[in-house]
Amino acid sequence: MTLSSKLAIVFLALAAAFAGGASAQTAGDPARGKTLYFDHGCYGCHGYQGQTGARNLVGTNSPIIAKPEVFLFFLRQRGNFLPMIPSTAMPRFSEKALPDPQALDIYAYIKTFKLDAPDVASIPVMGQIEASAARAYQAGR
Amino acid sequence: MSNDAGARELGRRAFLKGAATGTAAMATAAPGLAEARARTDEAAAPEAAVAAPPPNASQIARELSASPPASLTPLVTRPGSDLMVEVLKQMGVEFAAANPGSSFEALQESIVNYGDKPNTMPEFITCLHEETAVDMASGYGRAEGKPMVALLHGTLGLQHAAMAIYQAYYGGTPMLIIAGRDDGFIQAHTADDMAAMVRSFTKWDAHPKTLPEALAALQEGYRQATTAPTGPVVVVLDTEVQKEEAGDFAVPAYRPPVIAGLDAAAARRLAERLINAKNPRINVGRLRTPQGVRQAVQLAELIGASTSSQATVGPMSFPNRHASCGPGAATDYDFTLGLEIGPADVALMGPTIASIAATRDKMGVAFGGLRAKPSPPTAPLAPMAVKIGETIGLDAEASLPGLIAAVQILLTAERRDAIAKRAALTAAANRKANVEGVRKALTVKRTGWNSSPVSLARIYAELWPLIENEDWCLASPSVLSGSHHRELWAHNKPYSYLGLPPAGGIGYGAGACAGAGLAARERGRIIINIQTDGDMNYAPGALWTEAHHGLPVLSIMHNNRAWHQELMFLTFMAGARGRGTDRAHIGSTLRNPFIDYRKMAEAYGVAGEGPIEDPALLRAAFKRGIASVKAGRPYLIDVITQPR
Amino acid sequence: MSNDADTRKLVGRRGFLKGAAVAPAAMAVSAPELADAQTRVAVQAAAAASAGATAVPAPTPEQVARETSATPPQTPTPTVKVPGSDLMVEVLKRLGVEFCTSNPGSSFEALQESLVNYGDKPNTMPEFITCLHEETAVDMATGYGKAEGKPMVALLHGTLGLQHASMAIYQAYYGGVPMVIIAGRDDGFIQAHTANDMAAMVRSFTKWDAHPKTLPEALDVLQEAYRQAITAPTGPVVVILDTEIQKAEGAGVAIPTYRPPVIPGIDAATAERLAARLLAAKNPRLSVGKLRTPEGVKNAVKLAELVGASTATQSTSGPMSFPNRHPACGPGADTAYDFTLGLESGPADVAMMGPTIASIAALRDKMGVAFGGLRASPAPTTAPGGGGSKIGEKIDIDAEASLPALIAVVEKAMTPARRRAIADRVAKNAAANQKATVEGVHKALEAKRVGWNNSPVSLGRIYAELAPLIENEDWCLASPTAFSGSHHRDLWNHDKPYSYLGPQPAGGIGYGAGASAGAGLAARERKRIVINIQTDGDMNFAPGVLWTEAHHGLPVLSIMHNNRAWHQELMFLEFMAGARGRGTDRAHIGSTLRDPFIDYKKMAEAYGVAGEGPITDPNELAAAFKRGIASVKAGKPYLIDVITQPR
Amino acid sequence: MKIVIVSILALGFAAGGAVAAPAGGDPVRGKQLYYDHGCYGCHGYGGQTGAWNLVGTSSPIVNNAQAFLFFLRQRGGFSPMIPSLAMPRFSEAALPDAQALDIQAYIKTFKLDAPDVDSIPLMGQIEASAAKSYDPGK
Repeated sequence: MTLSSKLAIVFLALAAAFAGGASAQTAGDPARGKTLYFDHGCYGCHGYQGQTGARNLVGTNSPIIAKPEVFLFFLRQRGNFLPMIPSTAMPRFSEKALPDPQALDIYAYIKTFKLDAPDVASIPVMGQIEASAARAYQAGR
Repeated sequence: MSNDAGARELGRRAFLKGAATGTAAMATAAPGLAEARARTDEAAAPEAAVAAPPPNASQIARELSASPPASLTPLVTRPGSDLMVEVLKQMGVEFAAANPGSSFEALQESIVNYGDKPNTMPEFITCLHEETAVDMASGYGRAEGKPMVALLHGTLGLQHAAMAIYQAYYGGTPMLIIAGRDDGFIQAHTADDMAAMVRSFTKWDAHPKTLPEALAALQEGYRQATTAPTGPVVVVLDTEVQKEEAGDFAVPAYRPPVIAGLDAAAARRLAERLINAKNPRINVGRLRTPQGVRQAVQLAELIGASTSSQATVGPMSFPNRHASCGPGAATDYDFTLGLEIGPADVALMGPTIASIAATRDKMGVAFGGLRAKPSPPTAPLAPMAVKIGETIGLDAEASLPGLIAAVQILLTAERRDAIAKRAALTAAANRKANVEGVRKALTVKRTGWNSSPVSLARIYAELWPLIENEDWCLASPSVLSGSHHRELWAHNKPYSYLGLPPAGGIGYGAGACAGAGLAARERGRIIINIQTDGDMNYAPGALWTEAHHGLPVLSIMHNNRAWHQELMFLTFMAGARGRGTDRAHIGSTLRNPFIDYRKMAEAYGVAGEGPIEDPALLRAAFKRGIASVKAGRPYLIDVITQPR
Repeated sequence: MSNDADTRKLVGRRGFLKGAAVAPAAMAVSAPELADAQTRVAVQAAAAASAGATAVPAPTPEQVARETSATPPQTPTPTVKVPGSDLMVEVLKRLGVEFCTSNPGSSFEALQESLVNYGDKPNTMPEFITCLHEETAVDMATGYGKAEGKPMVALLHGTLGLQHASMAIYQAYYGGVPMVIIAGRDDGFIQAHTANDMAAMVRSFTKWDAHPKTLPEALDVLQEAYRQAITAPTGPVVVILDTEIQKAEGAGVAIPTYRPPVIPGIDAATAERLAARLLAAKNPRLSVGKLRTPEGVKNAVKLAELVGASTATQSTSGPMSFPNRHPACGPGADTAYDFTLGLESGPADVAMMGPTIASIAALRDKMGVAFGGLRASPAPTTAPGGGGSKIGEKIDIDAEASLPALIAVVEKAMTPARRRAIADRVAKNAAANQKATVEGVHKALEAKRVGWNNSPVSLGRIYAELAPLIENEDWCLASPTAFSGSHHRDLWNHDKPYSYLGPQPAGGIGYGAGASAGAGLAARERKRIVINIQTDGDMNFAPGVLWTEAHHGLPVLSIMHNNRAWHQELMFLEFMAGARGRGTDRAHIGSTLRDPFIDYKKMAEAYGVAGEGPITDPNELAAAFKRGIASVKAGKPYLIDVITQPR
Repeated sequence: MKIVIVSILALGFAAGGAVAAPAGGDPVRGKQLYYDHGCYGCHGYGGQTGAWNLVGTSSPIVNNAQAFLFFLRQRGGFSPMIPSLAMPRFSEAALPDAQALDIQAYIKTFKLDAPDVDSIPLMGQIEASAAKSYDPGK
């Protein structure tokens, strides 16, 4: 089965999920989700509050975070590749390793994240850094 | 590799995204400088920071489809590393100690997740330094007489553990070292022939190319490690072999090695000389396994011989307070049998590391003690010339069953009661000698009894009544703390005292005690570790491993606040040159500031107390310590001691 | 040597001193009293004195006589007038070796005694630095070598010392860091600590090694070793010094005068050619990589200013490169460069690239280990650090050594017209570069504000909070930063050759703590402070370096990037477990430092280093960093434990 | 040559210490010097442990000032090739007479405080255990 045909199937499944307004899964419990978020190492790459690390989970309207069905679909993905060299890409979370109810608990916990980053202008230390960047270069110092 | 390869530095954001697509698109547009940084690095990727606006539709599609990299490998249902764990399980490997590294990520994942009871037999033991992992395998190997696994990460792992491997080789300690190799990842961590770096101080090594070869190599490695001359072996496992699909390949059955002993005729001749002797004696050196020790005891009891033992200087020797152990009623022995030791009329001496040193040392390092040129007589640790009549170059332990059988055949009724009578006399004489020996030792060891800093003899003496009825193992080298256990304690188990660091290397003690702690945890034993401060300071992370895995190790610091041997040598040197004896402490002492070992232990999560300067406080502290380790919690007591 | 050689040991407690005095005289072993000797140096030669321990009664008259006469051993070696090791220290003093890091061992007791007692100001230049692990001793020499561009000495004890430090030596080799390693050899003492050819164990990852047989030869070898270390390709060298030579009579042995090496630069013709192209170019550019010494960096700046070239630098990813906020540094007004000259770096039309370690690897690797990156078969393209950059004409010559000639030719060819054109271009470039810098910082801050108030603390916040506090200090960021996000690259001004000392040269964890302490040695003498963003995994290999910092008063501020794991492994293992569809919640086994968490403040205090934390609230960072900087400026190392986001 | 020195020394004693006895040292300063010069290293902090007893001995080296000084300055004649733990030489340069006598004064304050074996209950237990017969199980 060639690469492109695989992609086609993926798109079809994705479209169906979006269009069909798949049945709303039962809501997860954020409290349990918090421990699972730690146990399965999600914090490892996404930070404890979903703001640091590789990929933001907060302040984004990506459907993976927007819809639980897409979130579940996304977790079960990537079963079919294992690059020979070590990788820190998004791992696959199989049903066995992370059953749906638990995945939805994690999903509920992720939904509690809020982007609380103040803007640059309101952070004094950032102002100092910018000022120093703007200063003329003195060789000796 | 251009000079600035090391200078590439990867931006934060990009490191994960880059990795996912790294393999597919390696072309770096702008000269993105990736810092080759970690033991397990990332693929280079453009370093532009990603703004935080919401991803558009195409990004989602790309994310979802996550275009797989060019080298697509189908889902592995039965990975090679699972079979490797199965092979280790069948050989009874209890532990795999390691400092984690990406070159054996597949094997680590299998150890942790494979099987109905994952992460048991072998259990993954987390160490903070590879040197500690190999020293733990040494401690375990000397206590149990069989190998466990130490996992090392590529070239760096082998280098980081080099001294510990050298000491396992010099001490002939059975150990299975697995070095992971990932030839496609960080180039500094791989090499064509990694094992070459340690070939001159390991017994055997292999670099299998396929999974079947790898499974066979693990089994052959175990055999080589446990066959005389026992020692550390290295198996290099490529990540491809660990990750490949095993399909329905069956794990081969393990065939244990056959070690040659005396043939029937020789056994009979020897049995006759033993039986006919009026006052036979058996000198017992270091055998290979506890089984060997049991058979040596059986032989001595059968023949009613008096015996000498090495139990007070190392493992796997004759129980030194056994009724037959001691000078015996009369010291004019008419026939002496040596088991791996002289002096003896007939000595069974198996091959030693020295016999294979030349074949292994392709680099021509020619280590002292293993090289052709004999070591000068003045050198400590040099073999002492000892009178041996006839040496039979066969493994003593392997010869014992045959010898025992031959003796039993020759035992007639009247020989049995003559032997019984002799045995009773020997037992009484030995007990008297024991009691006198202890009495004489105590009169000497009482000097400095109440002095502060605490005298070392006081430590060993206070410990004995508290551990006498425990199943204890003194795993720490004791010569720097006066070896007072040798006269005061009864060394009746194969693991009572695990001996000195085999090549005199400081830093071995902490790891060896933790390793003996692994064996102890499974068998309800406790470990006594009289820990010198210099030794502890090389890789103190062993304390965290003890806390993390609940190892029953009681560490009592012999805290003389110096590498004291060096201080004494330097004071002498300065004296010989007539200058600055009051500056000899520079570079040889741990002063200003003094190190607080209780605080260090607590930092690693190990309960501790001290520093204790008043000897009267020792007993209560030792009681608390023993109670703690019996409950599976390691404990450290800092004692400020007399230097020697 | 029989299998139970290790059970033949030294003599019990009482005998060990008394026996030692007469040992060489009487080796006859009466009762084979076997005691276990174990230390690195093991106790004196064994003369099993009388089996029984001596009682405590007062010594008899003849004991006194024997004691006082102390019959000397058969071969009395008369004390030397001038110990050979004194001359060795004098050679090192004249080479300007500032420090000698070591974990003490008996095979160099004579050299250590001379270091400590010889000369009018003993134990200075070089000063003996006490380390708790040989690995730390060599890592410190690496940190110092990277910061100063010149070697110091690491002293190792025989076979054990070389083995204990072999990963650190390998990293110094891979990183091309100049360093002189001295290994003591005592062939008559503990046999396990000596060997015929000790250096063979590390030959495949050192640049040069020698085993002199006489004292005069040893003095020459020490000087040749220094020359080999600082000549391109720079790297670690090993000198084996026998104890007989250290203790030999040195009276009458002259100390050879040191002749520094002549490192060839470009010839006059090439200098003319390159100068012409630089001056002819309308928009010249310099691509500056890692030079050898601060002198080289000064000349690179001089050349850039002379020809009005915009420059690319690597100072944010390693030492000895172009100051990254110098007006010449940046994209420049116009990015269509018509001529790019590379100094030890591409991309460039013409690049002067000195020899690298790879050029001597095959010659040194007699064992055939063939390390990746240094072997014939090229690194696979997927391998990190594998990609090289585009170079037109490569001139195999040391760039730093070529700069003086090039500058001279350019200055000679300068005309008033050219000067004016260049001045105009310099002004435009300066403005453009300044704008680019300011924009770059703003964009970076925009990204790094995400997670600003997070607890555990975001790494961007740590680097940002440090920026204004160290801006007016003479700082050196000595620790590798890839694991903590390398936020200094966008936010900090790397204007010194030692601003950032770069990654672990061979990606070996455990290097960071030692390298920072080594940079602390250089800093202590030059009123500098060292910033060490210390990852927890790296610290846990040889944490004894904290004691060395306290003992020698090194100005190192260690800020723990405490994500409580070897985090790279945790991520890799999670992916592996995910790929195999099982136990992603067990990937933490063996890859994290949990249960129990390690308390780094308490660990620091155990070694005598003041510390605070663990800090989980980012708003406490600034005050803590101020306390830390004040402490290190007063010569007292300081550690702040911060619980951080993992990446 | 060695024998001659010994005899002179013996005469010195026999002649009833005619040689002027240098002034007594100060034990307080002596304690610090005992630590700085590493004497504790081999003789223990109280002179009771380690290699050679300094307490409860009538040896003139410990008790007689000239013998002590003479003994310290001894052994200039040899430095064996392999590391040695024998008594180091303390030259005048390294340890002037006054300081040496301070050390001697401090050594004289040492007392043999070791209780005898029978008065230490613990030692009784150890002896009892040694007398116990061998029990393979334990």
